[in-house]
Amino acid sequence: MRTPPGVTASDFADVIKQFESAVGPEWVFTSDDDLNTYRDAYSLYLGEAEERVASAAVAPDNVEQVQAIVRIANQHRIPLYTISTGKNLGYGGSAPVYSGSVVLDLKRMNRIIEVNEENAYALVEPGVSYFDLYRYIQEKGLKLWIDCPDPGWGSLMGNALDRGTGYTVTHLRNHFEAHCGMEVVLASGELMRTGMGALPNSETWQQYKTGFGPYIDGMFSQSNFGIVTKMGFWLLPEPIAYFKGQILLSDYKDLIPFVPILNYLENTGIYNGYPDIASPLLGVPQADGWIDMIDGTTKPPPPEQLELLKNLEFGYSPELQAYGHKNKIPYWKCSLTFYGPLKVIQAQWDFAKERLSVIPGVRFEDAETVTFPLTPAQKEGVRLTDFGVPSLANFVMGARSPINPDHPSHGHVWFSPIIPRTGAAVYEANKVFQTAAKEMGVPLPFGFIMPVAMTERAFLCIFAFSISEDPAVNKKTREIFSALIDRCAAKGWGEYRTGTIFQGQVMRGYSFNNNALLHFHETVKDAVDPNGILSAGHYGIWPKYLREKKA
Amino acid sequence: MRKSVFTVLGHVTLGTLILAGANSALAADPAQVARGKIIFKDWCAPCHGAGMKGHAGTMALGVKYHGSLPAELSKRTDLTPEMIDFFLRNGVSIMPPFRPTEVTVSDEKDLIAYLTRNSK
Amino acid sequence: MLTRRDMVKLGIASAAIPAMAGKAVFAAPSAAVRLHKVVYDARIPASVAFGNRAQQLGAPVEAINGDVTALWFNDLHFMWRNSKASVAGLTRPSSLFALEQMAHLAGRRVVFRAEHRTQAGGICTHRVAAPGGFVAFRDASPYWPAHMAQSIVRHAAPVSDHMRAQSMIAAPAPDQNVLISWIIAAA
Amino acid sequence: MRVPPGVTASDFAAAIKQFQAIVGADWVFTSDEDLNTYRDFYSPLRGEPTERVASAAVAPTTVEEVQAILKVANQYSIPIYTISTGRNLGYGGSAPSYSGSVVLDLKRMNRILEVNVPNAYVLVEPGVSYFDLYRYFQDKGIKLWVDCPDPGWGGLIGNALERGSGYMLPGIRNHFQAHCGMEVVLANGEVMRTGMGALPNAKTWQEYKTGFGPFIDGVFSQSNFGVVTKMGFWMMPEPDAYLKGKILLPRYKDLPAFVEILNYLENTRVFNGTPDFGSPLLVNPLIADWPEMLQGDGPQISPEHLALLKNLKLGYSPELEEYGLKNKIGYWECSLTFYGPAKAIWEQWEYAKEKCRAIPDVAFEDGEVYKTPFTPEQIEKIHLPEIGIPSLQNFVFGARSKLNPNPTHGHLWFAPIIPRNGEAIYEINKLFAEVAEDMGVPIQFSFALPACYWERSFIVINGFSVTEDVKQNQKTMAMYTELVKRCAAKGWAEYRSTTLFHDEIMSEYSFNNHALLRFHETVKDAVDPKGILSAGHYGIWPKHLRGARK
Repeated sequence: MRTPPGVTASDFADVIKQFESAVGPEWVFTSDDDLNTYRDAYSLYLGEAEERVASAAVAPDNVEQVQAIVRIANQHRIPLYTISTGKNLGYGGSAPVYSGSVVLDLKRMNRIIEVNEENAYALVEPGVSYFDLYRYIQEKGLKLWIDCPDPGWGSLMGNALDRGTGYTVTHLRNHFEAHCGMEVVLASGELMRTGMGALPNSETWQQYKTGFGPYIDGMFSQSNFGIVTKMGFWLLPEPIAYFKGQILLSDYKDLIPFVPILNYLENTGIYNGYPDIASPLLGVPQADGWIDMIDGTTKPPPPEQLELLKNLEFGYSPELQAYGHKNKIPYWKCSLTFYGPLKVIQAQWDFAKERLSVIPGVRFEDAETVTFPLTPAQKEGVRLTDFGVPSLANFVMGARSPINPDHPSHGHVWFSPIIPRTGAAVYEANKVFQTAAKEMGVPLPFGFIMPVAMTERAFLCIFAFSISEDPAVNKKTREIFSALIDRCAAKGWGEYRTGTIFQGQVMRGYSFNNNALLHFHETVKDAVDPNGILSAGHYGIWPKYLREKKA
Repeated sequence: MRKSVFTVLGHVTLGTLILAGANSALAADPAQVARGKIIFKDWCAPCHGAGMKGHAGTMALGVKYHGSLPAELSKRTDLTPEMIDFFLRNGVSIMPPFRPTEVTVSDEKDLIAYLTRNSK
Repeated sequence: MLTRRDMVKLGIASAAIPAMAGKAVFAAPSAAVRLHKVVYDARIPASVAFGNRAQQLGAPVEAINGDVTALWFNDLHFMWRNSKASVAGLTRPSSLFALEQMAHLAGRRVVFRAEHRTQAGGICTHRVAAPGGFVAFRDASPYWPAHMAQSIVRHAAPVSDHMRAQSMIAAPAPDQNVLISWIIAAA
Repeated sequence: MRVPPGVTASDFAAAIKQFQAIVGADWVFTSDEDLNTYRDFYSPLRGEPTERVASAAVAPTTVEEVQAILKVANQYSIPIYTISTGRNLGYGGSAPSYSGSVVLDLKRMNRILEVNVPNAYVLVEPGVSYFDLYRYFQDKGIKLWVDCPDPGWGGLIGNALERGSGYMLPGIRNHFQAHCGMEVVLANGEVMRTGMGALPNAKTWQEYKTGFGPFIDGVFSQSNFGVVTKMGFWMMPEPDAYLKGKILLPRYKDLPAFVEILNYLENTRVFNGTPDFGSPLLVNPLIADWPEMLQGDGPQISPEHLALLKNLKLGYSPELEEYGLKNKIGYWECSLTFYGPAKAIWEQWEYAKEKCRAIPDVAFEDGEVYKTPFTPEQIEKIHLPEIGIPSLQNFVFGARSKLNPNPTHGHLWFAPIIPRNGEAIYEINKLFAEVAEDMGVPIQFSFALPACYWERSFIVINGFSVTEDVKQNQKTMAMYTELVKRCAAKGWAEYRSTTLFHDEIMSEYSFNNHALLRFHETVKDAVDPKGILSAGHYGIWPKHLRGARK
């Protein structure tokens, strides 16, 4: 029987019995087969000794059971690691940061507690996935949309707490910022509610975010200060219509004049959807172009273009640009999405085009107009995240496919730094990534990494390294990943989120005034979780007793 | 160490040959099959649904078997409980394992009933 | 009009405008302290009269309509940074209250404050802020605003510590039937 | 010489000397005259022994000086109370929560550290006021708008930390939400930066809010866990055009149906300014019309109309409604403001009207689309904070006029959050009427209408007048306390309050035996063990003073 580090077998056996009496024996997992399902399916330590594994898993069905489990763990100093649906793939999945922890699996707590159509919000438990809430809304015929990331099986709460984002309107696709109100079980086992929820029988818990006094919700995001058991989310009332316009930029340097105009259009709310920047000339598809590319629907670029793509300097060569001009293939292509009445959208799109036409050679396309509700046939479409319809379509990435028939990957890990929201920074970032890739001999998925405008006012670069069956390849990937973290930090760029095995390194990089921020987190951690039982090591925050050991 | 898919497959396939003839007699209970169908729709169809487009599982199996076997799991007639349990609880390639809190032990039985309803 | 006898009663040695008993009094106008500007509220006849008289006496004037934003934003903000000059006015209490807040941020104080309350029937009573409270003074003439302007423009000067101490005692008094004549000077 | 409670005169004298050494003698205030300026001008306890006053004040100009001051305060356990510009009038002003504290006045730290026009953000120090920033933009011809409250003399940081609001776009007018990145001096004197700022020579400190790991900025808002010395703010670029349209609802019972439409329009961003409620029939002006209403003599009301205003029940009588229908005077009005391309915002207003036509006999007042830059005549017609212009024009609020019968020495704001639906508006007025009747204290308006500073929720803001009469003030405070209780009983509570009522209101947020407050106290004891920072602010007391709570 596996045992957490620092816990005696007999003590742990007793703890397991107490867990079983708290949740029922069938919801405490200790067998290798069961615990095998708690591994990080996309681990860069796949099959190696250092792979993080769970010593047991416990699955409570309600808040009282969570409190009971936490009190038992506190009494016996058992390290817990909390997951909601455990689908945080690419960022650590369901495996603990501190190997040997007991995984607290909240998947069974999947009640949709309230959905309010008039005020457009929902209150859910951790185990509720985007699929669950979407299905509930369809069954009840409510005129509400959810905002979901690419995989729809993740937890609304888990994704928000790890600060994930989606694809619909600007003011709701930052999932943490779209939450309103939390309930948290503290390490002492005590139950607390934040915001207006701290008021007994509050009527505005999902209507006003910050409550009275310190606004502490952020402390429970990307952290290990408590176990969040309920969260409210603001949803989007079904809009009237949707329009997607494309902006085609002909020259490599065009991102420089383009980004300030894009900022103006976004910051004054002229478009309220998602800007998706890609490069037809470099063969980098927009978000909804992946699937057709991977299943071979879109034909690969012609040989002449492929040849030109071979020797580029950070995605550029005069010959390639000339080829693009000749064949009317844009260097960059940015789609803007609009939600609202069509007459309004038309006037907004006209204004946007007017502002953008200062860029020489710019062209525009009216790509798509959709009115709502969607017809059943439209609902069968492939990738509908623009309309809040969850799917797993993007999982074609890395799978065995017509263009990759023989080497399906074992999943991927995301490298995701925030870079400055300027055109120049995009070129500079690619210089850093490509130089590192060349020096360390690990290929990048694409010849050019596009900026992703995931949240307002920021640019994210995000690309995946595949997991291999061969530990030697995974080792090399870990090295380049770690090198990229340091090289970006040297440029003043930091990751917004990262896989569990890199969280320590990244947090140590946020080191202003010799790690003042981390020391603050550790001070709070020791106060709110003195026995250090919650998600040890998550986001680089270790409990006192393990800090001394690791130092 | 995760069991490599290949060793298991070899072992499983051999096993099923022996059993194959035997279990066709156990006609699956229709209620259980109906439940299994819903579980398949909720948990598996997003990747193993009909058509290659946007279905990673159907696409991968379509490329793998080139028509020698149906790309859609729900159309397969060679699936065995052991194979289903193996892939459900171990995953393969980009498919992660499913925990007993996601597809419970009883759900798995229903799913197997559905996916082996036409097994020869 | 504040008569000499009133001043003596108030313990004011010189013929300066109403000042306070106690240590020091308004000194005669000294060159150092220039009166930068006299402010009046164009919507209120008494205040307009006050402004006109001040202008006649050669003081620069500016009209407001109750809102002191423009006066402060375009003028006093800079004056208070570059000179020690004082500024005076006859306005509603709320206008002075807003200006007083901005004055504090620039290290200036209301060094003189007199309340003129129009009772029912048009009679106007006057009192001036003194240590520990207000001291009434009589001016039954309808031309009291001109008298106030005269006193202020002629005798504006720095004033004792006493005056500064209680400049903040009087919070904003009710507005509608009260006017306040005031001087804001360097602390 | 005044001495803080629990500090010996000799220790305090030593501390004062060290403060003087740090910031220079003329920036340490101990004289009565100087400390006078650190009083709360709106305090209902003005001049009474219970009025909260400062024992001294210290005004640093740099972060290093703040660090040094806190180290001294830690050494001698001197209670410190931090203010930025100190203009938090109606919410406690510059007077400390814990009487006798030394006020840490950050007004002199007024540098505008960075302005980035294409990315529309600024980085400022606590002493920077909305006027300062507005002047900076005007002088440099920068086409960014400053979202400011009314009046505009407060500081960006102070207002944001108090979770104040302005009038423009939702994500910008919520000043705390509009911030991006913080620098904080902790009680032990250490400097920390949050968000991307924790990365040495960070390039995206004002571009991505939440950084990496726990997002702790909220911990330093409405709290006493640290001294914020820098904050970044997202600004709104000058839009192409501005439009305001008014919707006039004929009947008393029209609010519920209207609010449902309003929610849809706001949540889908058909309009992007602040909705503003008023009642032409009850002569209850829009917030935007206050300055003009108070400075002028207000709208001309016929004697018949005036008479009908006498005996109303919760702002209603069938006769009044009949009079309004006959004379086409709206029972309620709601203005919507639009910012964006001229053609687009007109279409947005058209669509909003179309949705509102579901309400029988609804009427509209089309505003004019004003393209930027505005002419002086156009600016004259707009409520200045709606177009990023700070002003003091609202300062005649509280003057005696038809709208505000009782003279005041300023006011205390009672500001509960109520549910975002029409029924709650009638309910809160019923509650106000009951409490006023039980306690014999008049309510300022015949009918209180909600403000829409925050998307998705209503807030009702009532000013209770502070007068010269001590007895009257006691009654007002008793009424305030009663209102807090009765609102809590209905599941409603305040978003902010004057320091006097912090303890009381925080104690209403009592779910699970005050679990939230006990969590705050756990964090307080860890990050400020000596309890030197703003003791009692928002009901959070250091360990050694926890008994001091009323």
